[in-house]
Amino acid sequence: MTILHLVRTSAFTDDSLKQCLNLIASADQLFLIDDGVYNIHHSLIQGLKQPVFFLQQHVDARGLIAGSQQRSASYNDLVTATLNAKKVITWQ
Amino acid sequence: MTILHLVRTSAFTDDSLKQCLNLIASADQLFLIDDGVYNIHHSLIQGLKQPVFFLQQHVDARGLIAGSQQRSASYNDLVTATLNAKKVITWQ
Amino acid sequence: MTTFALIITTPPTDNKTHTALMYAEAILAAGHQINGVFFYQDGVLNANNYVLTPSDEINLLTAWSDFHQRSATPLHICITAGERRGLSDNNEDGFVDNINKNFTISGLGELVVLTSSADKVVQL
Amino acid sequence: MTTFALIITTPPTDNKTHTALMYAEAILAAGHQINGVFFYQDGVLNANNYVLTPSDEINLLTAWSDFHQRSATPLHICITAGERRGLSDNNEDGFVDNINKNFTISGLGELVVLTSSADKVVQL
Amino acid sequence: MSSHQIKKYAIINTSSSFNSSNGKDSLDAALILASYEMPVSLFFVGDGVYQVQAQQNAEAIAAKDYIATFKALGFYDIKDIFVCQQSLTERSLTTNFVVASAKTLTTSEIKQQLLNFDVVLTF
Amino acid sequence: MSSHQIKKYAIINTSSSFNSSNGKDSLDAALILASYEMPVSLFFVGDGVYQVQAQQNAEAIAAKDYIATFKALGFYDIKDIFVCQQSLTERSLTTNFVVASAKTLTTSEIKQQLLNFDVVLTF
Repeated sequence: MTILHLVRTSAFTDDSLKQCLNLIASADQLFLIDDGVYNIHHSLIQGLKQPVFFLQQHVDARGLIAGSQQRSASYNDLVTATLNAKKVITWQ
Repeated sequence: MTILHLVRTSAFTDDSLKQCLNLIASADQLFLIDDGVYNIHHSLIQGLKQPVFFLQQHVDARGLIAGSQQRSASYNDLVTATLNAKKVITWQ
Repeated sequence: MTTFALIITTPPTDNKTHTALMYAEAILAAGHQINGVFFYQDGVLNANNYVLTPSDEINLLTAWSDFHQRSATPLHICITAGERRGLSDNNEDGFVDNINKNFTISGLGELVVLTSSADKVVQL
Repeated sequence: MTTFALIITTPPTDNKTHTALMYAEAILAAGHQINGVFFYQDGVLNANNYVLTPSDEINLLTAWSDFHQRSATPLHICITAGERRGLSDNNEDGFVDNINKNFTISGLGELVVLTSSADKVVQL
Repeated sequence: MSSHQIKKYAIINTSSSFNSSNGKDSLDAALILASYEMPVSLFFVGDGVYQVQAQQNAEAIAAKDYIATFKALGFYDIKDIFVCQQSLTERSLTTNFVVASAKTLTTSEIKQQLLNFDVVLTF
Repeated sequence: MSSHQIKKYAIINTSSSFNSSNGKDSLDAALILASYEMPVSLFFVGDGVYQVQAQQNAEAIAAKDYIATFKALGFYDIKDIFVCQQSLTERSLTTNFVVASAKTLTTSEIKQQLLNFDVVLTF
């Protein structure tokens, strides 16, 4: 069973994403929400082994265009991701 | 006349110091207060041309030991620095 | 059906709180249950009856109240955190209880009860 | 003598607010004058009469009130920011004015007046 | 106490659009300054550059659409809107701004600009 | 609703000592968990490592000295206090901790440790 990591802040401003990536295991999932979706264009997540999801509504609100490496998700997908993980760590 | 830059956050966590250093002029002053005093050991301020002051009480509270390159200051010194500057920019 | 406990630490002036509400709604919509939402730190401001928002903006107090009334999900506030931020259950001279009735006044012990009894714990 | 305007945006739960008070004290101790302190954003929580702090911790409401009474420095709060955070000057049913009397209820216009008339403006 | 006089204000925005109320609170301050006929220039640096991006949609997250007000800044005589080029580049952002009059400046140019103001506020 | 059961908690502290109330609020949560006999381990990463440094003096800034309570964690049966070695090194900090039982771990070791918990909270 894996850990779902929720990242809620921009890595251009603070170090939450960095702390998360220091501790994320290869079987874990990374889910970007709130200002965390700004990280879809941050160098830290390029080439990550773990799947990276982002909340589509939060990307839309910020006028961003996601790359093809990350996966669009809904709130329902976020609930499913929570159910599939053993536990959740929120980085905010 | 110069600008007094007050930095109140740790550059290990956020980018306020970085933003400040992007815009500080060579005649300006840098004054570290609150969590900004953690920056006395940050690589970004090593070798800066500008004088770097820190509030001694805030260093004491955090159990830090300042290096010799930065200058200890009191609240009264902070008032004096404000008087000597044309204006103040607070990075927080 | 899976049971959830949610911990919310952000104030109504922060859009992250709206995210937490949307997530809570999605949990129920998927057929699961939230044993309780625990408001801690600045999150307690969500329960403040005195908070006014302009009419063209979402009022999170109304939104949480509506959520509670539709779902019967318990909304707990940490009273110690509340007292530090202007919430009061006091009705003595100069005070009026300003904690919205859709919220339950609790202590940190409730955080333990909720998180230890739920299948999933999510901090938002 | 130099005149100052201070802008404070941090709540009483944040130690940065204590820094602002110490700085204000140092201005006066050096023989200068503060035309006014303007509390904006989360800073308005400093004026909330309902805020309770444990007896072994500094109470910033008491500290600001004392500062005002000793120095007659005007302490302004932005009422719009206040209303979003549970401050109210309303005494109608279910409300009691909870804005401490040592603070003046103001709008953002006061920010303009204070900062444009003072020799030095410092945001803390 | 002296009565107020005309001063030149710079407001430096370092916060993203919706994470805190900084963006909206900053804009409110800029508009009130302008209504008192104070010259106001707006700077967007760091994550502040996200605020001026076109295509934002506050309604998607039930946030107040203060971004739309940027388009009306000209009516308030706020004409100087400066966006940090370096911050845009770091974030892979374009100059597709919500307000047509926004100009990009290098950090050196912003540094020069800052000499012109009496008061600098940050949000 | 099921009644509560014993779960293993990890609390990850990422905030410095006094900038927000996170440090104190986290400790309050840890103590109450322990009083309900839940096993609790504390992790300090990023700026959180400042919290466990010796020689801090909260009184110098009129802050609540919650740091002193770290010394009493053993009485609450909180024995696992882990500090990120990498975060210490980045900040030029020593292992002169306020609580003698604190141990340094590498990020790989912390990653392994995290597998052992049912609930992880961050402050």
